[in-house]
Amino acid sequence: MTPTAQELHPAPVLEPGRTILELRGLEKRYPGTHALKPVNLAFKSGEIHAIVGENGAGKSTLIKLLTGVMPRTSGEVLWEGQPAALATPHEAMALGINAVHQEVVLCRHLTVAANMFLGEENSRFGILQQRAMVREAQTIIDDLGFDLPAHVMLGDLTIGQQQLIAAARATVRGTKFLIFDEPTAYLTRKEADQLFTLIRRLKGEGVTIIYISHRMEEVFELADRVSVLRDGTLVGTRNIAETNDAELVKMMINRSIEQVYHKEHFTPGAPIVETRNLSGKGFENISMTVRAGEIVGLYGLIGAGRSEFVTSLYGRHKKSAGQILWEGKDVQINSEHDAIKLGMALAPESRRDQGLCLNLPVGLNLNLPIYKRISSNLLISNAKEKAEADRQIAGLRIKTPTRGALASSLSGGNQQKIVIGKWLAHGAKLFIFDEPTVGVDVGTKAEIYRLFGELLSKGAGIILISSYLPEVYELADTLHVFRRGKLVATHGFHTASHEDILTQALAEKQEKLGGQT
Amino acid sequence: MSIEAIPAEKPKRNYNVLFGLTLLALLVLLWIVLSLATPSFASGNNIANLLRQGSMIAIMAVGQTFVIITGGIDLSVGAVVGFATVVVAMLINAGVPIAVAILITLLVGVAIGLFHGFGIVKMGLPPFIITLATLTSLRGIGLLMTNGNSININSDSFTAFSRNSFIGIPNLFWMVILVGVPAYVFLHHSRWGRYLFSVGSNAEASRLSGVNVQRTIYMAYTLSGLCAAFVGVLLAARIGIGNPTQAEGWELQAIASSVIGGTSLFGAVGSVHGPLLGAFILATINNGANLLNVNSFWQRIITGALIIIIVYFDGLRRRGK
Amino acid sequence: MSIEAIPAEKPKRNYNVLFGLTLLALLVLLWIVLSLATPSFASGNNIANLLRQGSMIAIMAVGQTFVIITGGIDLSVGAVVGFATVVVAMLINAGVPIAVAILITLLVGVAIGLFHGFGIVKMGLPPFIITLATLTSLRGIGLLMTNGNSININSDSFTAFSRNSFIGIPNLFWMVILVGVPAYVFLHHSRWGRYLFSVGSNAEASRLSGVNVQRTIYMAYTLSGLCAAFVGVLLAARIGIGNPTQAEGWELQAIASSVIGGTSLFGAVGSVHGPLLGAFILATINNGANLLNVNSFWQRIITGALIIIIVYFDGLRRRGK
Amino acid sequence: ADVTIPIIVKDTTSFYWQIVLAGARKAGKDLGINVPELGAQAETDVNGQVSILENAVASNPAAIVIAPTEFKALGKPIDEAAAKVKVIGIDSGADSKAFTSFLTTDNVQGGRVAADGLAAAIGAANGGKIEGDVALITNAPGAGSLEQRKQGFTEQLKAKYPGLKLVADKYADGQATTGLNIATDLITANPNLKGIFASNLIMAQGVGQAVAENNLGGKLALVGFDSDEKLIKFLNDGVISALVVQDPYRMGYDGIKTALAASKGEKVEANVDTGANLVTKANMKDPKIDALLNPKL
Ligand SMILES: Nc1ncnc2c1ncn2[C@@H]1O[C@H](COP(=O)(O)OP(=O)(O)OP(=O)(O)O)[C@@H](O)[C@H]1O
Ligand SMILES: Nc1ncnc2c1ncn2[C@@H]1O[C@H](COP(=O)(O)OP(=O)(O)OP(=O)(O)O)[C@@H](O)[C@H]1O
Ligand SMILES: [Mg+2]
Ligand SMILES: [Mg+2]
Repeated sequence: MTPTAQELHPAPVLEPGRTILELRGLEKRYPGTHALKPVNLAFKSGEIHAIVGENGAGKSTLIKLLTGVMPRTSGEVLWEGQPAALATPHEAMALGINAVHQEVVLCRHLTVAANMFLGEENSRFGILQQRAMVREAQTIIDDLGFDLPAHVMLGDLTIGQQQLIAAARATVRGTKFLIFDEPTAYLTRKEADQLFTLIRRLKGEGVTIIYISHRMEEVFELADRVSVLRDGTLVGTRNIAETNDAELVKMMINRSIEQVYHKEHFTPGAPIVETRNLSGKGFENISMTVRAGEIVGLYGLIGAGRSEFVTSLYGRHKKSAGQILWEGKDVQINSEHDAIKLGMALAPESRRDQGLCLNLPVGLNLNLPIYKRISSNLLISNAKEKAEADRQIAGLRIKTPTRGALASSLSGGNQQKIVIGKWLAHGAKLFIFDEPTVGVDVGTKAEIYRLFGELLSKGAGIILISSYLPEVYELADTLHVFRRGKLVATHGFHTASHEDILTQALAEKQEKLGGQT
Repeated sequence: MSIEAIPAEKPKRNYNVLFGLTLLALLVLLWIVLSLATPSFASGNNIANLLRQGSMIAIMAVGQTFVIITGGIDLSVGAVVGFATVVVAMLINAGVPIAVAILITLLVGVAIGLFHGFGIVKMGLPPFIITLATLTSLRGIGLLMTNGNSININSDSFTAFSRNSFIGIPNLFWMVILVGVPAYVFLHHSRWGRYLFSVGSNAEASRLSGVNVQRTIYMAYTLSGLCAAFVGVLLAARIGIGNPTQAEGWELQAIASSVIGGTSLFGAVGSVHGPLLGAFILATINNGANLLNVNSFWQRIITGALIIIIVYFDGLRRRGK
Repeated sequence: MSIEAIPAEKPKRNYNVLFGLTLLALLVLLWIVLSLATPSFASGNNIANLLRQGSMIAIMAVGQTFVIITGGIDLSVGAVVGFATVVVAMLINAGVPIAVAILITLLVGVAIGLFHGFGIVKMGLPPFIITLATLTSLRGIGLLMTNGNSININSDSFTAFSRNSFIGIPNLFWMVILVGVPAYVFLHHSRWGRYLFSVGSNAEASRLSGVNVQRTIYMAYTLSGLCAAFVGVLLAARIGIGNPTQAEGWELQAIASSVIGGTSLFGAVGSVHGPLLGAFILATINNGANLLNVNSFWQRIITGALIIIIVYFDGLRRRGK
Repeated sequence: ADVTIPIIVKDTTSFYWQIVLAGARKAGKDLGINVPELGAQAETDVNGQVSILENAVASNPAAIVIAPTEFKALGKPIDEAAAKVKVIGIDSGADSKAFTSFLTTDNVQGGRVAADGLAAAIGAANGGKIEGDVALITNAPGAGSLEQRKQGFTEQLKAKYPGLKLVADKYADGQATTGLNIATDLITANPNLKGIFASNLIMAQGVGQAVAENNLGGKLALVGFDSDEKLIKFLNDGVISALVVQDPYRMGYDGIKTALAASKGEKVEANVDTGANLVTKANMKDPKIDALLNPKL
């Protein structure tokens, strides 16, 4: 890895703050899963306490118990020394415990302001003070340096922007204890920095913070202490100054990973796809080439137009101008069906909305693109259906009890593997991965990256979109930087520094969203 | 995914008004066309009839809208109306003072709504099923109570109410205002209205924000039951009988009015004025067809076709906003 | 959120069978109780009646289930049945050979289904609305065609079909098998069946995975229209008349059967055998109530209550799996 | 009661059929037999009645009394039933020769009587002139007996009252409120409207209300079919000019009585017309009419 984070950011000296919240033998069982085995842990007033662990280790479960979202199976929680029942979200909030939950959970049909005040509306004589709330919300947002309007529908914002609103929301509520469950999963560096500023400010105001993340450098940048969960058990707690990356990873997955970014370089073959001055809603004049055996990375801020570009390439949205060459030949791609026939595969950015049929079995999800192939005449071949699903499950090491388990019962990382896995059997030539490692733990990330290598070695080409710079930086043979719908810079492998790329992506201040629609 | 739902915010409100206007424009257009087509349409007498005819569905549609905004549906409302006519008729004939009889009937509606809330929240039943079951059972109970007869209400002061007018406007239409204004304030300007939208949009998020989702659902169905029972009282007054088989199919008319008025069956989108306009558009179609002496069979065909056309263009306009 | 839907997977299949069994167990239990309670229930004659009585709703429920699995709803099926009786009656009376008349009627059902698909896919209308509009219009068209009268079908060979039996089993029940077996294979063992589930679960994900979502939706409504038209033919044969007002409210019975049979109104969960069992459970309740001479008002109350109880316990069992 | 004779009516939810059932119930009590009361949930539910008939046959009764909802549709099922038990028809006919006995109101004749009643009322209100527009409102399309009343009514108008013009022939949806709305609109649209025939109980309730709301009692002639407390009150108040009243109680009572006799192999009358009577304010106090209006339930 690059210089360890604690060398760049010396951890603050830990004050011996008093204990604000203490867990004693906290335990949670779901039917069939022992998600949290008795955990003892004390949080100190005013600290930033990171919690790390593999997908499915029980991090979110712990948070759900602390915020009254779910009842605990056994154990005790002491808030400022007093036992707290924490039976409802309301009770937790009354104590001053708030959370920004893992998946963005706000109301798309309400305005930003309405979401920020949801459950705590200002009203006078029973009449909502709507204007006042919008004004107040806007003040808070501006104050935090987020460049977002308070009066628009939440659903009109990108996922990342929604995530920022979720964070801003917590500050409205007289918070003493604030939990962030993977808040940066959908954020780019710029938004992440805004968020970190907010978190540090809250800490300065004496708020205790739990911070959950799969990104180690964020943990080292922010946290005072870090606790590691593995299989529902607390493996240990460390002062940030007294630990390092390798130790934490070892604690998390009980083995060491020499190399997360497994990058093999192949000699690029013939071009698979070439776009010439492609334009559409959200992007303009994009020309690029993807060759067999190479990863083309697309980096940019949220809303830079990368997703729009690839979904248009994939035929999901209309293109307004430009040309696409597939293996040198001019092609018209008017629907996703055309794209798939040519040999494209898209693992979309939102697995919940676009990637998975959550209430259907893993096997069906994996086989969805290839049912035509595994049907003989009219009927599906049961044997082939099973064999194909099992092959992907084994090959990708998807952690599922059976191929018949519902996709929704898998942890986030394993769901992501399905989104990717369903295209492997299909045998595509061009794979488009849009944010493929969102919410995925280190071990699984390494596996996914290894898989990229395998695809390349078989002569496929990959377009990799990531808002996480280290990922594209370490994996892409060619790195294109997007800014506001335009391709502004192109680099080879490691031919530019992080700082240069960031500067190119940022360059000018993004326009305010308000006028976009 | 539309935004008309929340009128509170500036840019939305403009749009909301526009949307309301467009349905209103349609209604006005219908009225103008009918006034030209038939001399009797624009007569004061007919306008009064029209207002009376649309009133009951309009009130039901408002209650229904609350439920639909939460993402649910209430199929029982027609049966509740029929049942309420029986209850109020029996009470009045038994000598209970009219005000008390009405109050008890409204409470019956509330109780039915609470039962729906219970089935959905506590028993985990789909709204479609629990309200369908109530629809079936309630007609049975009403028939059992009346033994299949109509109950003739023997209080003239009760039945006179629905025929009379106040400053030239039929009492029944006053009742729409009586329900509509508080409903508007409730839905668009109170926190409970806000919670109806938030529950319909994302129940889990609402719960995590401390919104009492269960209570919100109870509230929606209770209001729908209450509106239906109120309509039952009005209906009993209007035709002077209690009969449990009345108002058959009105639930579908109420739902159609609500959807024509811009409510989304996926929840989280709706208003109070939309369903009112929707109900009066449907009433106008029927009234106009009667005045023009359109064959009853053609009336059905036209109604179906108009529903498609109105909802289609409404959808178009919204998407193309 | 249940998994019984897809029988392909092992642990599911066990569960699936178990679930099927449990409803079957309920049905058998009902039969045993009724056999003990009334001597006539277990008579061959009565069993034949029961099979006949449940058949039509069963077939409609299967078609409806396809639609519900995609997350939609088809309110038009009752009207399609009534309309189909008119079409087939007119054709037969016009001297069209029976087989051709039936074929044309089925094509009419297909056309109605395609129209629904068009409305949903191309015009962006909610399924509830477009099928509600068809329901209204179709009855009007049928009434216009018949001028409100019944059409006597003057072919005895056509009408004889529905009362005859083959190896002791009523022809109508054979029709259930004729529809049910291919429907089972289609839904559970063909890729189109898988697509119905995937579209119901997440249309966008299906689309991005190369599933033709529009075609899948067209298919679901077409099959529902086809099943309904087929039931119309059977009904015409059974009652010997064509009459557009027949089968009123059958759409709700079909939906109820489907839901009792474990179909989720949120889509992506359902089977073929479930709705069949659901339909015969409802038919048994009615048949038993008649034999036991239960007052017809009580029958309604009991039906409503049983729907709640069955769906509640079914839900419980599934959640507690 | 070992002997069972079920009675199957068209629609258990209407008052008219409840009177039929009351008559049957009384007969059952008087004769000491068991009388299950069966029927569909709507007059138009033909299939439902076929199923009920099948079920009734399956329970091995001594005989069956049925009011067929549909002439043709019930023909075959009745033939089949008659192969096992004696079948007595009441109220309406069916396409079957298998009835042992038949007690009916002739609905076509009922329609004619209504036309006569309407003409008389119009004459009375307009100084003897039987002229002007009239309207017909039918409860719902597709019900056989209502179509027969319509047939008789229109035939009679054409044949005997050339001055009366049928300007509107409307179908409602089975709801009194719809009848009320249609009638209100017809009154608005046709200033020359002199009379309305509401061809069943529910429509008469709704249309009567429209006449009352518009204070047209005595000016606009209204004839209804069948009776209940509400309609009798309307008749008394002059809102309704006349009612065509059948004898449902007798149909039920005599139906069961005849069925029992037939089941014992006694000879019974093949056809009995129970009659349709025109009731006006003038004759409503007649003991015979009064018995029809106030059946002993
Ligand atoms: N509602 C639930 N019902 C049953 N099992 C559950 C439920 N929620 C979580 N689990 C299981 O509990 C375990 C812990 O899940 P949790 O969501 O706490 O993991 P996590 O550490 O947050 O993982 P990730 O990093 O993927 O978010 C997992 O095995 C998961 O499958
Ligand atoms: N839900 C939305 N409603 C309206 N505009 C949107 C929405 N999502 C994205 N946009 C706009 O579309 C354009 C391109 O967004 P796109 O999602 O393609 O960007 P991206 O580079 O993939 O960023 P992200 O990291 O958020 O996926 C931007 O102008 C953005 O503001
Ligand atoms: Mg988690
Ligand atoms: Mg994107």
